[in-house]
Amino acid sequence: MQFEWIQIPYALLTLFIVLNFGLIMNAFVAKIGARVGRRHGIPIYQNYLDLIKNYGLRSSITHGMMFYLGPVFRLTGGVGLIMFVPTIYGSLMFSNFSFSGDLILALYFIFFGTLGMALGAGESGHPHAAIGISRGLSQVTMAELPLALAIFSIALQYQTLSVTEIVAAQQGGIQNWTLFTNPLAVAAAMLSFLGSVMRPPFDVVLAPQEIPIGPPTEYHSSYLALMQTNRVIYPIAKMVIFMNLFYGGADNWLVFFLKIFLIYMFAVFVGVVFPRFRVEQSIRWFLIWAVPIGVLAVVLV
Amino acid sequence: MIDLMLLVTIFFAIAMIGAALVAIRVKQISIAMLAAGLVSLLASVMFLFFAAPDVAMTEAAIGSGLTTFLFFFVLGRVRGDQRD
Amino acid sequence: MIKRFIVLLFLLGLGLVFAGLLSGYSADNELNLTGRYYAEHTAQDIGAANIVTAIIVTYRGLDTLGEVTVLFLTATIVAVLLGRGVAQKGKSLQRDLPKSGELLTTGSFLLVPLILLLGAYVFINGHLTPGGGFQGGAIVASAILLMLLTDPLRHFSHRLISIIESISGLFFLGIGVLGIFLAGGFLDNRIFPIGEFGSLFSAGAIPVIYSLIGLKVGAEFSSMLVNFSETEGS
Amino acid sequence: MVYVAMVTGFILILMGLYGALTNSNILRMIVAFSVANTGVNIVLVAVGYIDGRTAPILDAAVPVAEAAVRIIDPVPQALVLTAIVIGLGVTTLMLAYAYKLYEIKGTLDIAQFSELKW
Amino acid sequence: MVNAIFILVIGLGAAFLLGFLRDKRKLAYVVTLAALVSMAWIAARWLLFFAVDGGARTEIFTAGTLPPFAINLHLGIAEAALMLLVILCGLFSAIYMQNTLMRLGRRMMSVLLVFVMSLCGIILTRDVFNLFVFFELAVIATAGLILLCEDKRTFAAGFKYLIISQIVSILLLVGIIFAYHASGSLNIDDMAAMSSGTLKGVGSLAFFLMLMAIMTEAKPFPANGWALDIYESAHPAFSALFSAAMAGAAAVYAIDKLLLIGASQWLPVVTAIGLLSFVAANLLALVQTNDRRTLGYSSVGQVGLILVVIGQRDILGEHYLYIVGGILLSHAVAKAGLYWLSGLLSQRKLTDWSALRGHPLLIFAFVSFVAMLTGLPPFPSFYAKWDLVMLLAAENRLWILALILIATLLEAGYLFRWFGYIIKREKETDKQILSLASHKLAVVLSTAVISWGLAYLWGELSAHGNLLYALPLLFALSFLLLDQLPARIKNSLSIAGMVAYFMVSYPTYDPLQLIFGAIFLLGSSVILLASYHVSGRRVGFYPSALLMFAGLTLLIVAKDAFHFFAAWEFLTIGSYFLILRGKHSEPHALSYVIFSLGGAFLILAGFALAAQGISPFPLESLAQVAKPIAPWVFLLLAIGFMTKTAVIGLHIWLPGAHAEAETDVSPMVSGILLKAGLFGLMVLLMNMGKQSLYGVELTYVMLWMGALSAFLGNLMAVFQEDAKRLLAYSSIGQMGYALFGLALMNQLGWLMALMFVINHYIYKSMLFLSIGGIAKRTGTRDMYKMGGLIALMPLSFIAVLIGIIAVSGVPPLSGFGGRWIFYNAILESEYRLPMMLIFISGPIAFLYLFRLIHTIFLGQLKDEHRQIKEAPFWILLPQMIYVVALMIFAVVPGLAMRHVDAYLSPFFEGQGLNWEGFTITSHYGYWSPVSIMIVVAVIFATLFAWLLFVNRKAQKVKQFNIVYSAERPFRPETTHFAWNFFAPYRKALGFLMQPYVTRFWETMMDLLHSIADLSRRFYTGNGQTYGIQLLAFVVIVYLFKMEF
Repeated sequence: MQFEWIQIPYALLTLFIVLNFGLIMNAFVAKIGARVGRRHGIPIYQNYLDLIKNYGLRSSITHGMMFYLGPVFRLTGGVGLIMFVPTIYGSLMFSNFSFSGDLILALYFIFFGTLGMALGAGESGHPHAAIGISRGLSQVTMAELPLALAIFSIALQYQTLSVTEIVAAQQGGIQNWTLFTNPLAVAAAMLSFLGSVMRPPFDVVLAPQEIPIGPPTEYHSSYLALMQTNRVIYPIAKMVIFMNLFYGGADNWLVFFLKIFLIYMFAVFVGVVFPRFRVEQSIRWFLIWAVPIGVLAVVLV
Repeated sequence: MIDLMLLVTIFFAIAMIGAALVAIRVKQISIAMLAAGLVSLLASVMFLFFAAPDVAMTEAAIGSGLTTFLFFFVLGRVRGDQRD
Repeated sequence: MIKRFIVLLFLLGLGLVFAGLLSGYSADNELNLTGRYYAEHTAQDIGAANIVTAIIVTYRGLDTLGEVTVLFLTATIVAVLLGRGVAQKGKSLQRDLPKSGELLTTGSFLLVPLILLLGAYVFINGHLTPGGGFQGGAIVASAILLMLLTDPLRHFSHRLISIIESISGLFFLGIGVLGIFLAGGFLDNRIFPIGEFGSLFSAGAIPVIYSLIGLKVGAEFSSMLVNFSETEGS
Repeated sequence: MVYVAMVTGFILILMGLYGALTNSNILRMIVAFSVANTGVNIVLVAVGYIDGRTAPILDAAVPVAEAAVRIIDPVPQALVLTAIVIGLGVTTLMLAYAYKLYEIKGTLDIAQFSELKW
Repeated sequence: MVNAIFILVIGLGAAFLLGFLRDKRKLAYVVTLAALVSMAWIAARWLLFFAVDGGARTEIFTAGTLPPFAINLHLGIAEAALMLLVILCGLFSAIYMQNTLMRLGRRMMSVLLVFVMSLCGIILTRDVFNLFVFFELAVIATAGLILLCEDKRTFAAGFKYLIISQIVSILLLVGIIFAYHASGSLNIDDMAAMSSGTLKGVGSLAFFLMLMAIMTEAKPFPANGWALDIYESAHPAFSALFSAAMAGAAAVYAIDKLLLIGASQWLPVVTAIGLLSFVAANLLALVQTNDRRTLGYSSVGQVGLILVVIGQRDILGEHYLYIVGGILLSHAVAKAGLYWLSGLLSQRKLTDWSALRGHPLLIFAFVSFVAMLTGLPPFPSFYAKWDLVMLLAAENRLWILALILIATLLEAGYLFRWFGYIIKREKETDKQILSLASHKLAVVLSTAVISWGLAYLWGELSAHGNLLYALPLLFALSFLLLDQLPARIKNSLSIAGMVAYFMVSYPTYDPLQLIFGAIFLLGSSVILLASYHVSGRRVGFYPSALLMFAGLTLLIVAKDAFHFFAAWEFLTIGSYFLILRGKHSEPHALSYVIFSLGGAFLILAGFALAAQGISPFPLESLAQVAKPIAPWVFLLLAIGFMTKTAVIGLHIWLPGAHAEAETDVSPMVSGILLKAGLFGLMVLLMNMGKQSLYGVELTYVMLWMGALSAFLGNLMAVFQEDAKRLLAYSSIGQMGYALFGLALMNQLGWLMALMFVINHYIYKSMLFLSIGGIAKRTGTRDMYKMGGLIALMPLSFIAVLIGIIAVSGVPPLSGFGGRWIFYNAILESEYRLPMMLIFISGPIAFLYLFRLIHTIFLGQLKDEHRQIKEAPFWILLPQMIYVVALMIFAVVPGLAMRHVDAYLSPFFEGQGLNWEGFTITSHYGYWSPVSIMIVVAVIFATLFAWLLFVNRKAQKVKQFNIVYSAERPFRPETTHFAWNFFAPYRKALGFLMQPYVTRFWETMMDLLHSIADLSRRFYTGNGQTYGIQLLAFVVIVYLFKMEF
């Protein structure tokens, strides 16, 4: 695969689709959650409103240029991640810039955004933000481990690191999905996924931010808009990887939407069922349950 | 003749050992010194039996004579201490 | 008690070594190589009647030089050791000693020259008869001893003693060195003619060396005695 | 006869050493060592002795020609002579030290002179 | 040529002559010196005659009669050299003791002369009884010379010595007479000639007694309490003589002579006694606090070592003289030098030696002596020990080898600890401890000069070539002379020198050497740029740093094991001095040098085992090492190298050493020095490949070690509050990765390791520099005391930011390349389980890195830091260079790596990467650093620009202008969440942090010290006890020997 200029508009198109899908899906999930809780919930377009509003707002104060790094890093992480993985299998148009690197690039680029978030929070100068970061990073280290193991297991299984080739190997029927050919890896990866989307029971990380202080207060207006955009794009980018690796990928946008939604719902359901963990509990939980599965996946493949 | 020499030697040997026993066991230091000198003197006589007149002379003059005197010189200077 | 026991134990071990030496010992009936050589060659090579003297002064002269040096060293060190104490305390503290008896005083007056003469005889005749420099030296020293016993406060000239010591030592060395140039090697006695076997002036340099040794040893013994006696009163 | 002397010598050595290592009085240690030295001398002389022979002095009784079969080994005697003199040197030195030690501490107990240790 | 007997004659004659000079002390002193000088001249002439003109050994007959009927002396090269040593030692001591001798007068001078003379006699004579006489002379003279000291305790020591010598002379006389009886001769050569038949039974016992008696004069453990008391209390100049000349030369040579008689049968006994002394003395020395007693123990140990060499004579062959001479002279010169040095000080505690500080020449002398004692290059003992160890290993005498190395390590331990005291302990200013009389100084310094002269000489004689000819080493040493120049001039000279050397030599390097060479020479030049910030003279810095770099430079070009090891020692010592310069680095530098030397000794043992006597042993020959020993060689070398890379378990030296070092030293030791271990491992693995021991594949074990290091190193870094410690622990983790890559034993693993070599150099140097700069400005290294420095130190922030992105392996920077190759590498290998640890350590690294940047730069600025300026220019400059370098290396890693890849491919079967174009492809995946960089940069720049644009009018507010719990926080300290940052993590995984390893090593140390402390009570100080010990020694040796 080589770079061609046309890929730039294509990539932007992918980005646009993903952004819209993400906004709607988030709202939809929120709505479902509200309904389950016998509340009315937000309108489907609420996220659009928020986003547009925030992009429109102008802040009159700034903590200096370094202050920008947080949101910039964050969104670069999210957008970059989606740029580096092919979204639609077999479509040159929606392969984005995946020629830049393979699975390992995606795996490591995840941290770029994390770093950005952490930097931004730190720069806010707010202790709660820092506490949140310390918890979040602590948790993410252990949560990412099963994923890494699962990816290694899959790479071993398919003898390649190229996402496209992994998807290609899963074509020709649902029985060829990694979900069935290597269920342990998938199990490990999905447990890891729970941890990384920061939904219950692993959302203690965000808890300090539930109080309306810290980054959300300091990062308002356009900064917040960038971060909101990222919170839409980033999970999807991650789920794209999951979909490609474990669930046969998607050869058109419809399948794409469906698969992403189902993966997301998995996390949501688990969140509803389990109580919230403290950080050290969740670390142990990953260590005791998810990691061994990942190890098994690596050893048995 | 030879038997006689042997007997005399044995006698001297016993005498020396006895004197040595006195030298190392007796409470009074001055007696111990005298006994050691005696050992030496007996030895010098014994050297004569062993056809060693040079050694005998030396042992007598130096071993039993001078040494004993030196002992007493020093003993005289440290009389204060009679502890064993 | 434990100490004694331990000492006994280890001495028992040492006794074992000695027992081993004894049990494996077989007395010679013949002279061994070295002994035979001395017996056969001393007379014509060295010219000394007393083989022990020949060995001491010539064959093993280096030992004897060392031996003399041992005494020299001892005398020197004793002087340092005891001299320091005296120097520190000063001599004023000397206690009054009872005067020795008349008999001893007079006797010693008579005896000292005789004893000195005897000593000289012994070391000059060392190559012929039993005795020699060491024995003679000891006899000379006994004369000094006698004088000391007579009058403990008598002051001996350290300087004289040390000059005698040094001169005799240097001559001893000098004669030894002459051996390198005039004869077969260091301390070779054949720098002088060997002379007639059995006479006083025979055996090359042996009588000279032994006399020097006698002087030196006498001086050294005397020095030790004097030093010990001068500690009196401290 | 040689054996008797040798045994005596060894016993004297052992006794001397025993005395030197068990008596805590310094002077007595020196005395004991002098006993041991005498023992050594006896052993040395005994080694050189050959039964029935005479002193290694050539005179009328022992003509030069017969020396090799008439005299005993002169070497050990020469050695003993040296050893005696050296022994005296060491003993004298020990005595001088003993005196000095007494002067320092007013005691002759060897156990008292152990500031230097470990 | 003057007859050598004149040495004795002059000594004695002068002693007698002094009798005339009763009141002329000055004249007496002149006579003494003149006598010693002429004696030395004679000995020197003979030595030249033998050494240069190749003269044959000569016999000197006395009494005009041939031996055995008269005493004869023997003069060969060994005798001449030893006599020269003894006499010079005496001469120097006489000069040194000028005042004392003048005060005590001619008597002491004559005793000194006789002492020297008698030692020469011991060396020359070939007659056992004559030997006895000279020994007695030496003993008595010793008893006299002890009195040189004012210390009243010496009297007791002298008396104890006399007790011992009484027992010794009894044993010796009995031995001599029975030996005479058995052999009919007193001549050593005669006895040796007839030994085979006559030395049965009585003869053997007699020999045993003689040997034990003479051996006692060499002060073997445990019959040596008296000697230590003398060493402690006597005049230092006499102790020098007693140790160097009497025990170290004369007694030892007497034993050597005596062994001609006993021959091979007794060599094991001597070896065993020597070993016991060497090990025990050095162990006991660990707990000494008195300097002279410490030296005494060291002396006992060194003489023990010489005895071991003598005992191993049967296998040393033609090397015997060279080896024993090297060790003996080293001991003599160094020990005498140290004793003389000790005389300059009036206090006796080891810590009081801090008074030497501020006297670079004295410190240089001390270092030379210590290096000589511990057998470091380029001193003779190094050459000698190398040859010795090689021969021991060739003959499979491994226990001896091991014990020698262990004891040497112990010795290095207390000597270097002592050196640490000198450099680091507080001086007591109110006391005048040091007195510098010029004649004493002259003696000490000329001894130091002699030590270097001997180093040169032994190098010349060595079969391996003279180490002193190595250009980098000379360059480093030349800075000793330039040390008076201002630091900046020296800095420029160093940089110019290193760059020039690289320019000249790089065409001859292969790609692997080139990478390491570039880091070692150019890389260090970049770090040295930071050294421009130090003004003043910076005494000692440049020789040490350049010594380290010289070692590194020599390491990569070393062709054979000898040069490799020598270079290894150079870099170890250089870096030790560097590390020791840190403010609080005394204990850390010590543990560094002990671990390093321990590792070095393992390497030495490994090479020795591998070489099996082949000399020189080319490194390539490691490949030909045969099966049964190959894995052991591998094990030894690997552990040795892994000590340097601070693999977990052997890592405890690293954090302190790296953290406490100076600002510009930390990057050197971390960024550069650690690579030496990796280079060693590469050489090892390249030549030996996979080895298995008892069915365990050793590379697999290494893989686990690497993974564990990566994991635990990173984990420990997470919990550090001290920024430099954090970086130090991070180095442990990073080296774990590299080790892991190497242990994978495939091309990609190696490539990754090399990538780590470059990356780690760049970012760790950069981070250490920025943290150093910050610590300099804030005055603390505790991160929680900082915070919010981003605005004040933006350039440092950028460096750290780039650094942590690179370290964590996040794209687009070069750290990612390492990770990418790593994944490809493990896909190719068969090992799966250890990966897990590597996987987890990546994110953990992220934790500490974030903490690094957060707690320092982000959060709230503390009030006391408000006036802080950016770090000094010279510290920033290299950081900015690194930033640029990182970027370049991130975009086009192929610049360096493709050559390495090509170089490595012959060693593995074509598993390399494809470097066509800008995209790098492997069997499994692809990686296009350029596109990644462009994509990320474009997105980043767009967003950043947009934010800048929309906020163009925004008003800048202070960072503290925030709302917190609906209030304005009132103090930055309470608002900066930084201390114990990852508390939840500690709760979850803190159990892994139990310092088991540290505790293990501490326990080992405590154990050693307790053993030493307990067993030294054995020396009760009672003269009788010493006598009993001597007796016990004799009896026990007897029982052992006679049993078998």
